[in-house]
Amino acid sequence: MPIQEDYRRKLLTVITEAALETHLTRDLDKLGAPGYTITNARGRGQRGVRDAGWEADSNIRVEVICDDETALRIARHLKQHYYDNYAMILTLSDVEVLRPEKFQP
Amino acid sequence: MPIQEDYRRKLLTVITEAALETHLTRDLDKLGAPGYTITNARGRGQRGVRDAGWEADSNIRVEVICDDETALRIARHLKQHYYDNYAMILTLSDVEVLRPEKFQP
Amino acid sequence: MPIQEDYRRKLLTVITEAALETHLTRDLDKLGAPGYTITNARGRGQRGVRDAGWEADSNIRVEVICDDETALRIARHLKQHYYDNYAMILTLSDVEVLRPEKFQP
Amino acid sequence: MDPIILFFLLGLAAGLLKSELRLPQAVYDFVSILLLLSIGLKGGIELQKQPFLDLAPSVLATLMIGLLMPLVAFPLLHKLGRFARADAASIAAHYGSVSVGTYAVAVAWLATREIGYEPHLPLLLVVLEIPAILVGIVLARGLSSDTKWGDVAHEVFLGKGIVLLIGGLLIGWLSDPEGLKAIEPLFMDLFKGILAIFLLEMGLIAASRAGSLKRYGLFLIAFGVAMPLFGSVVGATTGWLLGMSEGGTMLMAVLAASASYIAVPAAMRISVPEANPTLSLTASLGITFPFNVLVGIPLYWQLSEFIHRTL
Amino acid sequence: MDPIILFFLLGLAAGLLKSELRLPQAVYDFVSILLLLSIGLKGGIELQKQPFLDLAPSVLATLMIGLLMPLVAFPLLHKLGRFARADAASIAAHYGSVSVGTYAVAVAWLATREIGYEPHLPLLLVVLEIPAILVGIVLARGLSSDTKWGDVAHEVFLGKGIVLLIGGLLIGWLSDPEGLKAIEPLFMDLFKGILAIFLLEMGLIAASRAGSLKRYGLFLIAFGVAMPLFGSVVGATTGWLLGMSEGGTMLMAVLAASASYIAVPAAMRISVPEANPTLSLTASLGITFPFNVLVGIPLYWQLSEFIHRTL
Amino acid sequence: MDPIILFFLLGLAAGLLKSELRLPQAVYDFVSILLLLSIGLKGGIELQKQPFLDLAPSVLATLMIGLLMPLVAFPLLHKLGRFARADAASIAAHYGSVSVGTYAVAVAWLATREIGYEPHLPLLLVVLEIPAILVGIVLARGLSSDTKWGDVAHEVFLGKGIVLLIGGLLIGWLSDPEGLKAIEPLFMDLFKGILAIFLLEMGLIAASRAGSLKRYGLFLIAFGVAMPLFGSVVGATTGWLLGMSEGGTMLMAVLAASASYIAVPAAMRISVPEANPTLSLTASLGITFPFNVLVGIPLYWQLSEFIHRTL
Ligand SMILES: Nc1ncnc2c1ncn2[C@@H]1O[C@H](COP(=O)(O)O)[C@@H](O)[C@H]1O
Ligand SMILES: Nc1ncnc2c1ncn2[C@@H]1O[C@H](COP(=O)(O)O)[C@@H](O)[C@H]1O
Ligand SMILES: Nc1ncnc2c1ncn2[C@@H]1O[C@H](COP(=O)(O)O)[C@@H](O)[C@H]1O
Ligand code: NA
Ligand code: NA
Ligand code: NA
Repeated sequence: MPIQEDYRRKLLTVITEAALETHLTRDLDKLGAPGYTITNARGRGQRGVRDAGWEADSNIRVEVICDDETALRIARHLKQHYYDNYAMILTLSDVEVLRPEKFQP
Repeated sequence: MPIQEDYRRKLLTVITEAALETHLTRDLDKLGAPGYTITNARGRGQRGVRDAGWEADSNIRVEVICDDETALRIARHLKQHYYDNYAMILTLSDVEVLRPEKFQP
Repeated sequence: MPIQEDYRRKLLTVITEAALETHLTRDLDKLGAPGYTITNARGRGQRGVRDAGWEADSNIRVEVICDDETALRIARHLKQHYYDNYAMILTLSDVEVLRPEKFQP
Repeated sequence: MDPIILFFLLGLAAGLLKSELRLPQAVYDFVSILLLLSIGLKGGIELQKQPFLDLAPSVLATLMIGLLMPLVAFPLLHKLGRFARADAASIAAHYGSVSVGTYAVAVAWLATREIGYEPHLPLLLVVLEIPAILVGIVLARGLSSDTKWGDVAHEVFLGKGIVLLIGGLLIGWLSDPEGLKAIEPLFMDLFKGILAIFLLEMGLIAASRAGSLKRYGLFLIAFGVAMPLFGSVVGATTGWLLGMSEGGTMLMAVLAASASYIAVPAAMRISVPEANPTLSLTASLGITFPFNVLVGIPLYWQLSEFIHRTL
Repeated sequence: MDPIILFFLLGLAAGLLKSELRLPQAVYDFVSILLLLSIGLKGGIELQKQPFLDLAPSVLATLMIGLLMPLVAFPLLHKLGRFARADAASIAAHYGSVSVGTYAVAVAWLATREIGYEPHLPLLLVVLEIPAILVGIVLARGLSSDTKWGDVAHEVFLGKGIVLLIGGLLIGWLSDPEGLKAIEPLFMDLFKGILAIFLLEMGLIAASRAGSLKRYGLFLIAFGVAMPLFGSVVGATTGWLLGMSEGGTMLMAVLAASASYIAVPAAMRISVPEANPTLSLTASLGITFPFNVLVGIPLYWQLSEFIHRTL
Repeated sequence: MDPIILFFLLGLAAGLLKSELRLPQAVYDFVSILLLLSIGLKGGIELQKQPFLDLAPSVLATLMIGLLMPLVAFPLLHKLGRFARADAASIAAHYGSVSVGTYAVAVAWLATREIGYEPHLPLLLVVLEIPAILVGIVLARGLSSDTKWGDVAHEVFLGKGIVLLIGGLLIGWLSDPEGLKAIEPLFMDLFKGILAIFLLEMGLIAASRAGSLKRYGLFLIAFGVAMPLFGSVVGATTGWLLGMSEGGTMLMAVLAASASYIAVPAAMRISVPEANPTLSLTASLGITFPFNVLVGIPLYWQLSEFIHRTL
């Protein structure tokens, strides 16, 4: 059900500590992300329960829609800089977009 | 890993200005969306940073799960009515659902 | 665009009543979910509009990333225990993950 | 008119006219936390002045009301109203319990008129919250061994509303008077203002029930008006029999007449999940709450005066 | 200095220095709800004391200001500033309407100096909110039959700001004085403290406009300073012609000088969607609001004194 | 008992019993913003009355405490407690800094007893927030040229807590007395009530640390009790040497005895990310905060009296 040609992009989703928001968005700007969307979240993972009672226990859920290359670049950057020391997970999936030119770097 | 037959639906995700919420849900009702889910969001895109400091700078993230036809109808409607003048992006992806009959118009 | 081997997992998304949060997370712990992420939501479905004016009308959006088997186990459990009596929908989709070992039970 | 009531009407009007006015859920939570704590504190402070044993009769009588009301409501709803067993049981539980918001409006009503009342009424408010929940569960399930009473107790006693009310009571009871003075500006002086914001939101929520009201029709409306009237007679009579003042008698009427929308819905949703929450909340919030706030409270005062004059 | 102003400067500085300070949106909503209700209530209370018909001249004059200001601003923006038709119309509508925050700061300024003013000014505030929106739409679209005036009216009259202001007015007007006393601690005593928090947030928001300010350049800055100066003369003259006191004259200047950032942006976003909201909010919030709060208010007081002395 | 303490115990009990009580994060943010501003304002107002230079000795002494405490804590944690270098450094930084909540409780404790103290203590609170952070980073990293001190300074000075405290100080310092009067109802009269809500939430958060407490065991508990006791002696002695009153001496003890949970965690998370935040927050929030609030404050008062009597 393609809406138009060249319509496939990657959706990169990062769930991590709210304390990282400023740093993360700065990185995304530098790495050429065409945009991002953030929602507040809470959860549980390997680093225990983070129930959003206050700032230090809050998560954010960041979504970036972009081409494959940018997605890989961002994923590698996050893996290298944050994965060891922060509560963070990262997933990738395929989405169709309506205006592909919007999601180019 | 199908849970049952005829289990595939489209997931349409719209990220747009919070100011549109009332209008958008009215449109979704009219266009036969079987339901929708909304979360508050912030982000950056072509129209700049929208950091949810107050209503005018806030985004919403709207999800609709429905059949292909309805998804296309909604996507076309949004493209036509809102895309030029509002901060808005739109993606489509495939999901399996547990009770397919729920996601029929 | 696999980042590494054995990188595919299921993303299970549940949208349901906020009143269920404590019970649901307890169930997820028992059923071997390796983690979960929760965001606040509102919406409309077969059980009417739930507009998050107060607790009783609020939804949550729960995401679990896990292997196929766990996803099916959780889906079956939810279907059996909650589907008849609660506002709830459930979808499954495929995602690539960066550290697959994190999403094992 | 009382501005408190006007705030409720403003919310109701804004909701029915589909205005863009909405209060963030965090604001609703904040004002209801403040209200619950204030009411608890006020009760606890007064309890300091009272010999504890004297309260036994009123506590027992209140427990009886909490058991009686759902037993009256259930057959009405199940037989006459033809509601499913679970639905009837759940609605009955709501009416056996009590609405903190309605109580707060009644207290404000008395304060404006400088009418006194027995200081232990907040304790009775807490007491009345609970028994109807248990009756409701038994009505829905029978005394089956299936019910996990441990879980039910957890749900009931550790729900947000009860924890704040009881917590406030204990804090008020155990605190030094000077210490309490220092927190009065927030919990006492702002009480009516906070109540006004709360009622604005309740008006919006009540308005959002208008759709269901049409769907579930006349019987629910009739029940939502008749039940508080019946309850007020039960409550006022009990108050009078307990030898309460006119103000106290009126508040007993309010307690029995009001229907829960915090503690009971939360507990029923988990313990009797097959009951449709739309039915009970439409009755309790869409009909009985506005009825009590707009019409009931002055009526129950007249009832209390009448009883005290004639009996 | 006035602490209120310092709170605004703190927000501005924190924003410009990219500090981590952010207020949750629920807090912003809460304080602005309280402010709008307070201002409405204050107006309503004073209206109780007034024969209604006496107000007709000021209401009519205020409506005229609301029609005039956008008609002056539009050609400036469209012809001189070379803004697109929709953008010029939308900015014009913002300046024809009024900023509740600026009005609140001016009222606080007068209160500190114990200067009185006509009690019906909050009513005029409400009146001035609306006509410019309609003018703006007509300027953008012409009087085309396309415009769904029903929807526009809904957007305008049922927007959050207007509902709370008018609601507050009505509640203040219809309430018993004793009832009002009980809600004063929240709505009157806390007014300035709440205003301080609101201005802290407005400082943060104004700072976030700094980037756009650079982009849209000098003309917008000049317009954002000149327009309130012009407005203040129009407003003050009108106030004087209406026979108002010095305080009232100054507030009329403030009303005409200030630019909307609640009611008008919301209405324009829906009714004239092709107008770029960044332009109008940068002018209104990034330039005119700080200018009025920091420089304008004392200036408009001197203007009022000057007019009363010389004319 | 002091109701403030009871609110903390209520939160603790509700958390440990796994009740459904939760405060929205926006409410936590709102009350902590109000507290930080209030404390800053109070300090600034008092600073108006003081010749600035007189403060130099106390400021210097406080800076010394902030440098000393982490240097004492670090070897204890690293050598004795066998914590990794980064973890030991981070915990040490928490204990070298200060807890605004604990300070607020101590101030309320003194106010109830009408005990005075030196007006510049809020300034010292601000001063003590910062040096330990720098020491902690150096302890973790060495004086390597890698550390981006510009970023660290940004993180430290533009964090939310510091901005609000310093902002409040400046506003209090620069404002007209009459202007300040008008915002007192929010920032002064409500102070203790707001503090009560804050402590309710702190109780809930402290309770959520119970699990980690078990895991990290006895050493952390011992450290979390011994360190504030040691700190209180250092602080009280310093206060006495500076010639402070009994109240001031006690507050110096509280400053040195308390451990940060706002400014330091945020700064360490970014500057020493390999340190496990669970360890430091469990010590600071799960052990030291409750210890100080429940046991420490009266103890430090006795310590201050003792020093003043005997030395
Ligand atoms: N399997 C999972 N499914 C969904 N969300 C997860 C999962 N694991 C972790 N998360 C989220 O990612 C955050 C950080 O994860 P972790 O680094 O494993 O502690 C958690 O707080 C959750 O919100
Ligand atoms: N590439 C992207 N990835 C994720 N979210 C985006 C992206 N582009 C835009 N958005 C979101 O969509 C909103 C509107 O986008 P725009 O119309 O491009 O300004 C932004 O505020 C973001 O929340
Ligand atoms: N088709 C749908 N698309 C997206 N969300 C839905 C859909 N149907 C239901 N929902 C969400 O799931 C909740 C419960 O659905 P229901 O059980 O159908 O009332 C709703 O309140 C919505 O938030
Ligand atoms: Na009742
Ligand atoms: Na104007
Ligand atoms: Na310390």
